[in-house]
Amino acid sequence: MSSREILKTELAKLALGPFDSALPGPLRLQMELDGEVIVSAKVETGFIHRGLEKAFERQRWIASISYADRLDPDGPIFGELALCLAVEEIAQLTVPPRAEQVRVLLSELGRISCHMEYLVRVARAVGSDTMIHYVLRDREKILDLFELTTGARYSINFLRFGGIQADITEGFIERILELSELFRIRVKEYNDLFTYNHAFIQRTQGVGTLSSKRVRELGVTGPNARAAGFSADIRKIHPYSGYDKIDFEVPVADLRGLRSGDANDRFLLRLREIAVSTEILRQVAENISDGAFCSRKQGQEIKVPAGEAYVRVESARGLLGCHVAADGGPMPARIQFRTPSHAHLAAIPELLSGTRLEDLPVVLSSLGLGVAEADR
Amino acid sequence: MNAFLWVSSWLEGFGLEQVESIWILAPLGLIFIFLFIIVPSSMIVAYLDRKVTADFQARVGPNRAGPAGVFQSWADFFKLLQKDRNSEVSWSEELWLAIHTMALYSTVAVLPLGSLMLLVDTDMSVFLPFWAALVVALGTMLLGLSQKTVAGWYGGIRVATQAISGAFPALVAMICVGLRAGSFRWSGLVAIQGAAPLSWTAFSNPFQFIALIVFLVSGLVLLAIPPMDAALSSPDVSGGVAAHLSGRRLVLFKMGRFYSFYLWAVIASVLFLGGWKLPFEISENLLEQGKIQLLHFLELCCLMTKSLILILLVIWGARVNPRTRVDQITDFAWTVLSPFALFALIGASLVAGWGVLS
Amino acid sequence: MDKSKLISKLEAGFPGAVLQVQRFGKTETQCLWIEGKRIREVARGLKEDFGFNILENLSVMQIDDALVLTYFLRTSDPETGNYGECLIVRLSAHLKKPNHALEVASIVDFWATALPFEMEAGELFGIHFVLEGGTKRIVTGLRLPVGWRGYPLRKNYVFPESFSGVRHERAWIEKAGGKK
Amino acid sequence: MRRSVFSSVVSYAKDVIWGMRSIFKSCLTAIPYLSGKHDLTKEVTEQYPDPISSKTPDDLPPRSRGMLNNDIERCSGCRDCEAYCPVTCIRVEAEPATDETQIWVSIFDIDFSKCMFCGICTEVCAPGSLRHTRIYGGASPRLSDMVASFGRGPVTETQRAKWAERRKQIEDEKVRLI
Repeated sequence: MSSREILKTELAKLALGPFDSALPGPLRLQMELDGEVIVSAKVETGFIHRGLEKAFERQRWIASISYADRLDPDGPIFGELALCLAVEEIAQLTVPPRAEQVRVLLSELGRISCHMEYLVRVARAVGSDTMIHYVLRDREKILDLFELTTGARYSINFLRFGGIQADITEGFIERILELSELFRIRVKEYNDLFTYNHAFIQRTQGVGTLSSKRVRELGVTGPNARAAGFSADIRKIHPYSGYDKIDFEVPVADLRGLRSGDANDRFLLRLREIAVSTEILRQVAENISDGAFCSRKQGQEIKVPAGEAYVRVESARGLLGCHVAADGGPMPARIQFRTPSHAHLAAIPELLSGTRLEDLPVVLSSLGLGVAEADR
Repeated sequence: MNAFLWVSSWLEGFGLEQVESIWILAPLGLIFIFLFIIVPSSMIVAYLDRKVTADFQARVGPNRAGPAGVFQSWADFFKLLQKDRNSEVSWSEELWLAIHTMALYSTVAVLPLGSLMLLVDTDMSVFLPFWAALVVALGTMLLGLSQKTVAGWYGGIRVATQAISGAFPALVAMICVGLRAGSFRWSGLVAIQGAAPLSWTAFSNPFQFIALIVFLVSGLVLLAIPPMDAALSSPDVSGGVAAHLSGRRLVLFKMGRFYSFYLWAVIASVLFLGGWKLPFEISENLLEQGKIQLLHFLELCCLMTKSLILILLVIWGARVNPRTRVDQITDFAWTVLSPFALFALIGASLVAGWGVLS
Repeated sequence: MDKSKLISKLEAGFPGAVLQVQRFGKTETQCLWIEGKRIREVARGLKEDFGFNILENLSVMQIDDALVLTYFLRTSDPETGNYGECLIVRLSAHLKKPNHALEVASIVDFWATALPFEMEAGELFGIHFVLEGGTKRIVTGLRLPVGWRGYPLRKNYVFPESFSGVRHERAWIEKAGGKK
Repeated sequence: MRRSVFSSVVSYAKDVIWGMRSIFKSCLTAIPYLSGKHDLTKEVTEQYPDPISSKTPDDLPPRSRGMLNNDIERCSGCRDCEAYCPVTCIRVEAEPATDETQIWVSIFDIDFSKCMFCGICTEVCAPGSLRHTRIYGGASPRLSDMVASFGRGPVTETQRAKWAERRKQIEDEKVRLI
C-alpha cells in the first residue's frame, strides 16, 4: 500500500513553462507531482526552432559558416569546425598546420567557456551567487581573447574552408599562456568553494544518477557519459585537426561501483575537463608553428564539387556530427547536424522521476543542456 | 515603575510639558522606537547585505544612490512603493500579510534596547519574541497558501516546516542562558553579564558558547534568514512566497524579513554578548547626573555594534555557501542542532548546580 | 571483420535487400543501399547478428524527387563500450507528388536513440514512420507552430507570405526574384 | 552487525566537524576579496556609460566587429555585399554616371536591427569600402533609427541633364577622332 493509497491523494499536475529560472533553456516540463516528489515528467521542446537547416540551403557556402556557429550559442566554434572539416573533406582542401593549431586553440577556449557557463548554471541552481560572479569574471577573459583574434565575443565566424579568416593577432599566444596560469589558481578556488563544500556535496550527491548502461542505451555522449564511467572522446577515437599530435588524457569518472554518474560527478568531471583543456592550450600555444593561415585566398568564392561527408567533432556537450551534401552549386544541398543535446533531453524524464521538486534545477543544470542546439 | 517614563524624558527635550498618562506615552514610545530604531536598522541591514555581498563577489555594489550608495535602501523603498500589483489581490492574502507583519512588529514592545528603554520587562519577556517568530512562520505559510499559486503553496509549507524544526533548539539554547542568569527578564539577564568580554555569558563556560552557536544557527532556521532561505529564494519553485507580491506588499514583506534578521541579532547579543552593558560604570554616573538621553544613546550604540557584527558574520556565511534544501535544513536542525542544544543545556545546568552547591 | 567479408555476409544474410554497395563520400566506410521495404529486416539482422547496437545519426535529405534516409550505425567495443566500426545504411523513397507525405518503417524498437531523429525528420520532411503494430506516427506541433502547412525542408517548399498575422520577410524577397 | 553506539557517535561527530570545517574553509575563500587590492581579487564591475571604468570603442581590439561604415567614395556599387549577406539587411540602388564618380550609389542602407555583425560583407567587398568600426552602442528607441544609410541620395534632374550633355560631348570627341 503506497503512501498515496493510504492517504487517498491524487497526483498534482504542474507545467513548468518554457521560460523559468529553473530551466536551462526554453523547454516545457509537464510533470505529475506526489507532494514534493516528481512522479513523472514529459519534455516539450521546439520553442527555439530557428529553421537553421533550411537557412543553410538558401545561403552561399561562406554564409553558412556564420549560421553554423549559431547552432549552439554557448559553443560557437564547434559548429563551425564541424562544417569546415566536412566541406574540406568534400573539396579535398588541405589545411596548413598553423590553421589547425589555431582551430585547436579556439576549440579548447570554447570548451572552457562552455564548461564555465555550465558551472554558472549549476551555481545558480544550487543558490550560491558568489560562485556565479567568480566564474563569470573568469569567463570574461576568454571572451576578450575571442574578441582579440576573431572580432566577436560569441558568434566568432572566424573559420573558413581551408583554414581561418585571418592570422591571429600577435598578443594572442602570450595571453593564452597567462590565462592557463590564471585558471590553475581559479580552479583551486572553485574547488574550495564547491567541490569540498559539505552543503554542495549534500545538495548534488545522489541526485540525477545516470548509470553507464543507461548512458549507452540513451546515446548520451560527452562529459555526461564520461561522468558515468563510459569513456568515449571523439578527439581520441576519430582525431581531427591535429588532436593526435597532442598528448592529453581524457578525464573519466572512476566510480568503483559506489554511485554512477550523479550531478556531483558531472560537476567534478567538468572541472577536470577545464584543467585538461588548459593543459592542451598551454601545450599547443607553446609550440605553434608559423606559416600560412589559409590554403585559399580570402573572400574568393569556393567551388564545392558534388559529394558528401560526415564528420564528428567533440563539442563541449558531446559528439557533434555534421553531414554535408553538396550538389556542386553555389549553395549547399543539405547540412544536417547530429547534436548531443537530443540524447540529454531524452534522459530528462528518466532522471526526474523520483527526484524532489527542489532538486529539479540541480538535475537539469547538471546535464548541461543545449536546448538551442537540440531544436536547431 | 512606569515602563514608559523614559519617553517623557525625550518629550521634555522637545519642550512638551510633563505628561503622566500611560495612554499617550505608550503609543509615542512605540512609534518612536519603530521610526527611529526599527526602520533605520532595517535600512542599514539591507544596505549592508547588498554592499558586503558585492564586496565578497569582486563587484562594486550599489554606488549610485548617495555617496557609496548609502541611500540605496531608501531608493528601493520608494521604487517599490510606486509599483502596483499587476493582478488583483484576494482578501485572504491581504489578511495573512497583515497578520504576518503584525506578529513580527508585536515584538517591538518586547525589544531589549537599553536598561531604561525597556518597554516590557516581565518574567517571560525572553520567550515573547520566540512565540512571535512562530506566529510569523504560520502567517507566512498561510500567506503562501492564500496566494493559490504553485510558488506560494510550496514556499508557504516549507517555511512552516522549517520554523517548527528550528524552534526546539532555539528554545533549549535560551533556557541555558536563563539557567545561568537565574531569571528570564532582560534586565536580569544583562545584569549578570559584565562589560568585559570574559564576563559575557557566551565566554563564561564552553557550554554557553555552544549554546550561542546553536541559538544563532537555529534562529536562522526558525526565521528563514539568508543561508537557510531556500523556501523564499529565487531558484526555488519560481520564487517562493514572495514571488507574487509586488509594490507596497513586497515592501512590507521585505522589511519584515530584514527586521526578523535584525531582531534575532539583537536578542542573541543581549542574551550572550553582554547587551548594552557599558564599561567603567558609565551608566551609573550618567544616571546620577540625569543625562538620560545620552545614556540611551550610548547603550544603543553598544548594542548596535554587537548585533551588526553578528549580522555581518551571518551574511558572510550566507552569501558564500550554497543554499541547502528544506528537508536537509530540517534534518540538520533535528539531528545536529537539537543534540548540541541538549548537550549545552546539561552542561550549563551542571555548571549552575556546581556553583550553587559549592 | 574487414570490409569485404562483412559485405558478403550481409548480402548472404538478406538476399535481394542490398541494392548497391559503395564507399561513403571520400572515406572508406562502407555504404549500403537498401530496399526501402525491407529496412526493418535488415535493421534486426544488423543489430542482433552483426552487433551494430549504436545508431549515431539518422539524416534525411532530398535528391531530385526522392527522400534519402541515411542511418549511421556503430558497433560498441564490449569492455570499454567505446565506438567500434561504422557502417552507413541508406534507403531512398520516391515522392509521387511533391507535397505527398511518405511512409517509412520505423526502427525505434531496435535503436531507442532514433526517436528524436525520426520525430524531427517526420515533421520537417513529411515522413510518417510506421511503427511495428502498423500505427503511423504523425508528428505535428513539435518544432513548427500547430497548423503549419507544408514540409519546410522539402526542396519545393514555398514560404507562406504570413503566418498568424506575422509577415514572413523571406517569402517577399524570394517572390521578388530572390537574390543575385 | 549493528554498529556499536560509540562508533556511530564518533562518525556522527566526525561528520559534523568535517561539515563545519568545509563550510568555514569555503567561507575563507571570500576573505581576500574584502580588501580587493591584489589584482586577482580586485573589483571587475564595468559601469558602462562611464568611460573611466568601462571599455570605450578605442579600448576594443583592432579587429572588433562593431557597427558597419561604408566609404561611399570608394564603393563600386557591385552589390556583392547585398548578395552575400545571410540576413539580407543591406539594400543598394546604383546607376552608372558619366561624371568623375563613374557610379552613382543613390541608396546604400544597412538595417542594423537585422544585421548579425558576421563580417561576411566586409570580406567580399572588393574595393574594401565597407568596414567595421569599433562603435558598439547602436541601441535606439525607434526601429526606423536602426537603418543606417550611406547612399548619395536620389539623382536630381539637373545632374541627369549634365550627364546626358557630358555623354554627348564624349560622343562628339570620339566621332572627331575617327
